[in-house]
Amino acid sequence: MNHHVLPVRTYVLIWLLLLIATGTTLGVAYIDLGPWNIVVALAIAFTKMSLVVLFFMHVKGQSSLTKLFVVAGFFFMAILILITMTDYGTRSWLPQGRMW
Amino acid sequence: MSTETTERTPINYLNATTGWKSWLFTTDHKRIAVLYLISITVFFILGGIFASLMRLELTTPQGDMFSSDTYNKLFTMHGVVMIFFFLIPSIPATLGNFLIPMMVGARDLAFPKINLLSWYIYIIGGLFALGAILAGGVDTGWTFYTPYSTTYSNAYVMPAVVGVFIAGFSSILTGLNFIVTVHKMRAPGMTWGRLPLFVWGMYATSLIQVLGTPVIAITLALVGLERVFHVGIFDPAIGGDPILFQHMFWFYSHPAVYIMILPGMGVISEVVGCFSRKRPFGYSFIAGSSLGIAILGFLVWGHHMFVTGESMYASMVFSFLSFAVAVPSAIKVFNWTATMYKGSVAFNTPMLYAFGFIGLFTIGGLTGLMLATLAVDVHVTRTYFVVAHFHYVMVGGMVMAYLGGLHFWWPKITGRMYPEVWARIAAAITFIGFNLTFGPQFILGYMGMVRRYHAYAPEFQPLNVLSSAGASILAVGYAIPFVYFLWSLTKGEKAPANPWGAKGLEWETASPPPTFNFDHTPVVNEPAYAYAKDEEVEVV
Amino acid sequence: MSDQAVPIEHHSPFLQHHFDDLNQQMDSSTLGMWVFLLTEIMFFGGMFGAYTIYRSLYPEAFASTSRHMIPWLGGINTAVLICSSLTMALAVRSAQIGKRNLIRIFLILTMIFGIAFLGVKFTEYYLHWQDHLVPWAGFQYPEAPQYFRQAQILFCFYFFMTGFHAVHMFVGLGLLTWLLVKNERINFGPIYYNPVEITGLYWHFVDIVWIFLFPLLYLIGAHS
Amino acid sequence: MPEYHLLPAAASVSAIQYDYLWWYEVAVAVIMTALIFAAVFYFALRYRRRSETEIPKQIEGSRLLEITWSVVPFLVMLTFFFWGAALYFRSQNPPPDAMNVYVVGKQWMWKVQYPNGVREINELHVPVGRAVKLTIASEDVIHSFFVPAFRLKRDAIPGRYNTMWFTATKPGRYHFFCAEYCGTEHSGMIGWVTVMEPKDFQNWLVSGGAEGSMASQGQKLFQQYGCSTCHLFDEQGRCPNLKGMYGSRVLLSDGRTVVADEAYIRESILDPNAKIVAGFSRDIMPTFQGVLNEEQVLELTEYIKSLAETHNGIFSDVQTGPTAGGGRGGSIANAGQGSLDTRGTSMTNEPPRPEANAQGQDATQPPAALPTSAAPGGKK
Repeated sequence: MNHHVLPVRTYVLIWLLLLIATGTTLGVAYIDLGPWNIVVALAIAFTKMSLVVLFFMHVKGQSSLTKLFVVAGFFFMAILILITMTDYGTRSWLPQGRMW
Repeated sequence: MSTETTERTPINYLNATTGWKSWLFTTDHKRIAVLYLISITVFFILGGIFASLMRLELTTPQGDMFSSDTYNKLFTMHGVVMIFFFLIPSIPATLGNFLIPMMVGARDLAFPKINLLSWYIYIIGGLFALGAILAGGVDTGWTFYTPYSTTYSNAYVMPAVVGVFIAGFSSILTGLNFIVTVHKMRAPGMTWGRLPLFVWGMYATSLIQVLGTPVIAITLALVGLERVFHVGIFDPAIGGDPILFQHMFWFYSHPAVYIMILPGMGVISEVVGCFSRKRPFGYSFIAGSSLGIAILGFLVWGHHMFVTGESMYASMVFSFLSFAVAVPSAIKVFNWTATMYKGSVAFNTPMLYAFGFIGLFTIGGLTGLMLATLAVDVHVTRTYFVVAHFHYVMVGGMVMAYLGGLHFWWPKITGRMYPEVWARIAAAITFIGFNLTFGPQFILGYMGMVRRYHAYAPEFQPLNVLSSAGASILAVGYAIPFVYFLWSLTKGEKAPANPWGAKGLEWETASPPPTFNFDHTPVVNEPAYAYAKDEEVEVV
Repeated sequence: MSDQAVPIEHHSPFLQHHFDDLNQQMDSSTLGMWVFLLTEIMFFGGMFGAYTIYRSLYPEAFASTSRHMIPWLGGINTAVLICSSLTMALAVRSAQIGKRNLIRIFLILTMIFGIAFLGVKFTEYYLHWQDHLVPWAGFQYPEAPQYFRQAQILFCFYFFMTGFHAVHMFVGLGLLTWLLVKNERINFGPIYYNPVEITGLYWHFVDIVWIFLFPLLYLIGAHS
Repeated sequence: MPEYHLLPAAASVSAIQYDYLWWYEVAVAVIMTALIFAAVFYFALRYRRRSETEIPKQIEGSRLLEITWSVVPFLVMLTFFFWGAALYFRSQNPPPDAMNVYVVGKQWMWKVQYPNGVREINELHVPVGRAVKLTIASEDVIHSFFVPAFRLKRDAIPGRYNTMWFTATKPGRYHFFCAEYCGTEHSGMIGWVTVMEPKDFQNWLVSGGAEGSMASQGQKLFQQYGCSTCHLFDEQGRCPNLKGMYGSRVLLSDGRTVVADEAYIRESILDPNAKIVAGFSRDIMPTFQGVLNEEQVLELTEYIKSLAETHNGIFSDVQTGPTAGGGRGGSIANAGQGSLDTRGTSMTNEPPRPEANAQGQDATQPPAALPTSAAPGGKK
């Protein structure tokens, strides 16, 4: 059980970091980085999410069970997206002769 | 219920309070289980009527009994009702609701009000589905494939989609409740290694419900929005991909097959152990394989799409993974069989259903391997071979287990025994009728008879007649228990707390149990299925 | 976990009958909310997955829609939601230390931020409607006619995803109202604050969804 | 009345190959089922309860056994996998000299068209001993072309092409079905494959009453829609020269290379900006989405293919490149034949051939109403 109360300072610090990250997302979007635009945008989004999950949602300091469920959510979402992508990603591959 | 004997009957969950309000506003998991039992029986009968009408039509090759439109609505509503309103809630919502708190030694589920809410959600979803049926029916097939469902169908697709969408949340909330209960509500000493195998099966089921159902919810929501707005993300007219719908649909609907079968496997593990008077062979492997099925089951959905034009490389991956998911299922079958080895096997009705389950599930599973084989699937998919395959798993497996479990725990639920002789007869009739109904359909499928056909080529008639004849026997097999279960409510012999000599916390409390299950919080200090003392356990 | 027998606490008015103690009750409700959020991840995950696939199929059509988005409005809305997350977190903290007045203030602040977010959101919807960018209401795309069809897919995603997000915001506002009322009747404090805690979890989750929606919908082709 | 066989005829090379695999799997399944049934019966009878109080000796389990009965079945299943995958791979990979036939599904009929322009409805004629490649498309919902005697089926998906190929081995008439539920008359969407001796087939094809080959129909469309003003053949026009393009590798403006197969041609007609050839600019060609129906696109495709040919003749569509389009549908990026827009467009001007009407679906659809507004901007 955690009745651990985080100091207000921590919350405000996280809040500031989140605001800075939002500004960064917006700023970077206007710089042409080619395919890296989306990578950077998502990396920042993941960072922001981690901050919210760990501090605002108190997962830092929670039991490993809670952490397991958080990770499981993203794991199965990744399965949904990535395995579907294997279909779309390989539809245009040409068969090259005989396989066996 | 048995109120006339209140003086002599101790207070239990059935007679503790009376009046319809005490049922409709109850938060007692056992009463909610009974509410579910009644409502899913209604849907089972409804779905059964649709099936009978279809089998009647199929006795002749010409479509002479119903118009093709009516026939299409019949098979759609049979599928929708049976899958979303009978099979998905069947064991979880009735036996699971009733037993899980007792098996883990808790007074109730973690969220009793949410449990009641989930029943109401289920009923609201069911009413939408009934509304769709009464308004004139749906003709999309239970799979709601786009663009037929979004653009072309003139039937009442919206109420059906809304009904399934709503019922999904009932399934989610039930799963959520079970997961939290198993994690947080176990009695002192009830470690994970001591949980009954039914609880393991239900826990794995709940994981699938929680992870998969939201995806079908959003998918059907997108279909509904596309139907309302006439434009949406699956619409080929603007570059949308109907195959993406199938990906998202089967991401839930393949694991949903395991929602249907895993609880059945849990029941069989209990029944086989009890009537062999032995700890199930390879407890940890049966438990682990439930989790294995739950996780691997999420990786194989593409095997429904081998002929759609899915990338052949993706198809190969899905085919391979489908074989992988067969391994944990095979482990279970072997372990149940091995449990009987050197056991003390009694032939009570639940055990007869368990025999039926093992045999029919084996056949259903092995034909599933044929469907997972790429080249063979190309020929037999979308034919009666598939119909036969999943009825062997769903009806031969799941419904057999459901009936077996209902017989097994009927004394606990109602405090009355069912008539053993009639029950054995019914089990035998069900087994024979089932095989006659669906066995011929394997051959029909390989011959090339396509499913969802209202009229068919005349060379398929003899086997169809056989199948319809089997269906009428099967209907008798289902009607007999319905009658004697009702009869037993008042006329059945009073049940003792543990009529089978079974192990498990639910057998240590009275039949029927008191409202809070146990008079004292139980403390567990022996392993699961301790039919003999620890030192007598042989490790091979 | 209940590894040893725990005597039933009859003294706490917050304890529901079927739990052994408040710890178990709190653990259960928190875990329950996390499992619920798991389903929410998969719910939005379905849409994010479909979005990913179409974006990989039609990158240019998707990028061409950027000129119709208003990134600074989206950015402001992101900031508004982050502020609401801060006040929500502080409301939970106030509940942990049992300060009724602070709880009230922070809950009201959270609701104000939430309503502001929805106000901005619906203003944007109105602007898009004026620009004929609603696929089912006379969609027009004269600047890039070659993307007329596929751009509609993006706008479908835009309205469906932000729409479902807005529905979640409304549910969150309802929960906050309920808490506000409860706060007047019940003393939240170190012993019992889980309603505030789990509502907070929900609110933060809705915030996280927006954190992803913002770059994915507003900034696809901003650089070009 | 038909004879009653428990097995469908096997009338193609692949059908025979599939049957071997099928019987292997049936044998394994029967053996496994028999073993389980025997074990259950034997244990149940041998260890039946003899007294109500007996408590058998408890057995915990056996790791060795568990591993054995996990690994051994999995190895058997691997043989299923590899055998099935090898056959499947081959079925996705048509030989380069396969004869092309186009199949379009619509509610509720199958329209078949040969490169020389012969058309039929719910009938398909093919010669014995020659690889035939079907290109399958749909005008409305998802259908599925299923020939039990060939052990093959493939979906017709709106917005893309799928292909399927076979070599028929036995002359005769075999049923084909629609295997994906497609609406009210789904069960009526059936027809016959007639497998003929090559000589008979040639005669049939020539006497087919074609109004000009698909390629010549396509050529007319090419003129009619003004394609020829930009796609010049002898000099460089504003658009790429299409002569010899089919089957070749094309360098795109974004640096990628694609093979110019049917799917690519289709995509370029319906969605011209999707893949721009290097050296050309975008937004010159208008989209023909909603302007051309599925069959007209096929005719144009056939015409463009004919420009790459080295010799003339009915079956001259020899592919010069790698096996183009083999086994995959067009990428979804070319999705787009508007199911909404083209509903009702059909071969209404084509009277069904007498023998083609056997299965009853006559072509009484409303006349084609081609929306022209869906091609905004651009010039032809």
